[in-house]
Amino acid sequence: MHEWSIAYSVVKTLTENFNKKISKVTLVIPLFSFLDIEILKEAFNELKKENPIVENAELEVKIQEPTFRCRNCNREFKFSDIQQQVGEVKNSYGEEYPLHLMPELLPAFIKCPYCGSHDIEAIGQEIYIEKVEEYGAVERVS
Amino acid sequence: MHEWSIAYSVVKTLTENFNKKISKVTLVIPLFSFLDIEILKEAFNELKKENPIVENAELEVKIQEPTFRCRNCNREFKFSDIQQQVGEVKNSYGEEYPLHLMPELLPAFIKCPYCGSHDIEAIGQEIYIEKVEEYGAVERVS
Amino acid sequence: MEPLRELAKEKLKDKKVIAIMSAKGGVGKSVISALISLSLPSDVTLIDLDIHTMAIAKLFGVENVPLEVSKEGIEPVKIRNVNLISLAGIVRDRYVILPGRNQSNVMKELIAYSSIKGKYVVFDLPPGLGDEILVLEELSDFKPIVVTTPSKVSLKVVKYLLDYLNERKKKALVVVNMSYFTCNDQRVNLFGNYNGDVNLPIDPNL
Amino acid sequence: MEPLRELAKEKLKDKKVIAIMSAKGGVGKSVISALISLSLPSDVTLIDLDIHTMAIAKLFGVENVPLEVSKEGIEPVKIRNVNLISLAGIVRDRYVILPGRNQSNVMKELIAYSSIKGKYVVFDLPPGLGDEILVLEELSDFKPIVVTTPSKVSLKVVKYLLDYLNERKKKALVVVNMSYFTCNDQRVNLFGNYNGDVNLPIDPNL
Ligand SMILES: Nc1ncnc2c1ncn2[C@@H]1O[C@H](COP(=O)(O)OP(=O)(O)O)[C@@H](O)[C@H]1O
Ligand SMILES: Nc1ncnc2c1ncn2[C@@H]1O[C@H](COP(=O)(O)OP(=O)(O)O)[C@@H](O)[C@H]1O
Ligand SMILES: [Mg+2]
Ligand SMILES: [Mg+2]
Ligand SMILES: [Mg+2]
Ligand SMILES: [Mg+2]
Ligand code: NI
Ligand code: NI
Ligand SMILES: [Zn+2]
Ligand SMILES: [Zn+2]
Repeated sequence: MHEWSIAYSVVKTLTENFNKKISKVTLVIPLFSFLDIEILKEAFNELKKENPIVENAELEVKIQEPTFRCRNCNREFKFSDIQQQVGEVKNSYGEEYPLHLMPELLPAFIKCPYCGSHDIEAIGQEIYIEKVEEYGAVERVS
Repeated sequence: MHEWSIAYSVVKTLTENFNKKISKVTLVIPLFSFLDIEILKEAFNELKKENPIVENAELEVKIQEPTFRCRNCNREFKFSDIQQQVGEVKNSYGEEYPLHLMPELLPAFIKCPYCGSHDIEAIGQEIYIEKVEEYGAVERVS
Repeated sequence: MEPLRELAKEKLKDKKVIAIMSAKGGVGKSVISALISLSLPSDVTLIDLDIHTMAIAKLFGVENVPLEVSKEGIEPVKIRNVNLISLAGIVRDRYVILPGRNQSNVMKELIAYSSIKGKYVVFDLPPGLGDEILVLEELSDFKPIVVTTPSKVSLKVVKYLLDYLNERKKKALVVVNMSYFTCNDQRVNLFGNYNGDVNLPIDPNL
Repeated sequence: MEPLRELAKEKLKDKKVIAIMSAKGGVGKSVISALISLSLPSDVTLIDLDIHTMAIAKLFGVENVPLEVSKEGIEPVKIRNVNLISLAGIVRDRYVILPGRNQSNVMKELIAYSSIKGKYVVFDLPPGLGDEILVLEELSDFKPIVVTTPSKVSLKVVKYLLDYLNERKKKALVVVNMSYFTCNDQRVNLFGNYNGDVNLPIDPNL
C-alpha cells in the first residue's frame, strides 16, 4: 500500500516542476525498501489521470543496490552482508516493515557486520527521479 | 595558534596509520577557516620531530574553496557569495574566530544569500590528508 | 529532484501548522502539545517529531497500537479529535538510534508518507536547534509556540530560540510551564521566576 | 584518512571517560554532570556535548568568559578542580542552529581541538539517541551514567537507552533525579515513583 504514496510523490513532483507533457519518467528506489514494482506502476497509472502533464507518462523503475559504510570502524560492505539482518526485521514486522515505509531509518535497525555499530551510512538509499522525458525533447534531471 | 592542533592531528594520523618513513604529505584545508600556512608548516616541522616515521616529511598544503548548497531553497552558491558574511563573523570575533577553530560550525553563522536559511551544506569543508608519499613508493590515500 | 520533499510540502499545504518548540528538553513540550491539540475546535493531526523519545504515544497510552497503511498513507491513531502520527507506531516498542545525517529525511518521511487529516497540524518538536526547525521551515509557514520553565538555564536557551525566530520574522507565543507549585495553599517557585504569555503550574496529577 | 577523528581519539586515550546521558531532556543531566565533576578527587575535564543549549557554562556562571587558544589547543575554563570545555566559549552569547549532518563533526572538533587536562573526562550529553552516543563509542570506551526522573515517559525512554547500552555490552549506573520533594516534612512524589542505583530529591536551592 505504501507504493501509492511513492507514486503520489512522483506525480506531485512532476506536476510541480514541469510545464510540458511528459512521456517517460525514471524513478530510482533502494533495494532494501522492497517496494512492489507492479503495485507502484498500477498506482502511478491511476494517479497520473489527475493531471494532463503526466496523463500519458510511462513510469520506469530502477532498483538500486546501495553500498554501506560504517562510520565507527570505517569498513565498507554490501547489501549481501546485511541481508540476514534485513530479513529478520522483515519477518519481525511483516510486509509494511519500517524500512519499506521509511528507508532513512536503516541505521536504527541494521548494525555493522564487523563492529556492531549503528553508525552506518548508506550511499544510494534515496528515492529519486533520475530522468524525465518530455514530448519533443529529452531532458536529464538529477 | 589553532594551527598547532591541525599540525598535531596530521602527525598523529600519519604515525597511527603508517609503518614506513614518509617523505611528503598533502593536506587539504577549506578556504574559510583561514589557517595560517606558515604557522601550520612551522608547527608541523616542530611536532614531526617526535616520531621517526615523519621526521623527514614535507608538508604540502592545498587550500580548497568549497561550494555551497542551500537545503531550503536548493540553490547553489560560491564562497564569494558569502564572503561578506564571513568577514563580519571574523571582525566580530577576531583571529581565533569560530570557523577558524571549528569549520563544521559554518551553518550556525552563515545564511543562504537567497532565502536566509541556515540549512547550508558545504561540499569540501573537511580537513583531510589527500596524499602520502613514503620513501621508495608513491601512495595515494583518500 | 526530490519526490520526498515535494510530497511533504504537499501534505502541509493549506493546513494551519503550529509548532511546539524549545531548545531545552523536559520543559513540557509534549504535555502542552497534547493539551493544545485536545483543545482545538475541530479535527487535528498531531505529529511527534521527537524521533528518539516518541513521548506523545506514551502520553496518550497508544504506544503499542500497530499502524495501518492505506492508499492515502500511514493512517494515524485517533483519540477524540486528535489524529496522532508517531514513529512509535512504525518501529513499535524499541529504541531508535540514528545518526544526525538521517534525521531530517526521517522527519520528512514521517510527514510525507502519512495521511494528514483535518485543518490543523500540531508538531511536537524535540529539544534542540537543528533539523526539526530547519525541516519545518523548508516545508511550511508554521506558527511557533515556545515552551520554557522559569529556570535561568531554560530561559537563556529559550532566548536563543526567540532570537532565531525573530531573525526569521516569526512571532512566537511563549508558554512558561511549571511556573509554580501550590503546597498547602502556598505558592512555591521550585524552578525560578518568570512570566510568559501563558503561565502553567506544576500539576502532580498530570 | 581523517585527522580530526585520529586527534579526537588521541585526546581521549588513557583517560577515564564518563558519559552522563539520557534520551530524555530536562532530567538533570547537566546538574548531575556538574556535581559529579566537582566531587571527583582530582582534576577533571568536563565537556559539554549539548551543542544547542550549552547549559554547563551557565550553571558554572562562565558563559561570557572568552576562550584562549594555545599550542595545546582551546584552553578550558577552570573552576576548582573542573576544566570546562564548552561551545559557549567559542560562539559566545548566541544561538547555534545546526543541521544534523554537521553535529558529529562539531562534537569531534570540540574534543580534538581542545586541551584536555587531568585523568578524568566527564561528558554532559544532550537528550536523544543519536550522534552523541555514536561519536563517543567511536572515540572512547566510556562508562555510562544514565539519568532519569521517575515519570513514566522518562522511564520508558531510559529503558530504550538501557536496552541499547546492554546490546553494546555497557553496564550503566542509573540515577533517578527529582525523585521526591519534601514539603512540610512530607514527601511528595511530583513526577512519579521509581528507584535507581542513586535517588536524588528536588532541591529548590539548586
Ligand atoms: N505542568 C506540569 N506539571 C507537572 N508535571 C509536568 C508538567 N508539565 C510537564 N510535566 C512533566 O514533566 C516531564 C517533561 O514533560 P514533557 O512534556 O515530556 O517535556 P518535553 O516534551 O519538553 O521534553 C514529564 O514527565 C511531564 O509529565
Ligand atoms: N534535583 C533537582 N532539584 C531541583 N531542580 C533540579 C534538580 N535537577 C535538575 N533541576 C533543574 O531541572 C532543570 C533541568 O536540569 P538539567 O540538568 O538542565 O537537565 P538536562 O541536562 O537533563 O536537560 C534545570 O532547571 C535544573 O536546575
Ligand atoms: Mg524531550
Ligand atoms: Mg517532548
Ligand atoms: Mg537538555
Ligand atoms: Mg543538559
Ligand atoms: Ni507496501
Ligand atoms: Ni590560529
Ligand atoms: Zn563497523
Ligand atoms: Zn536558500
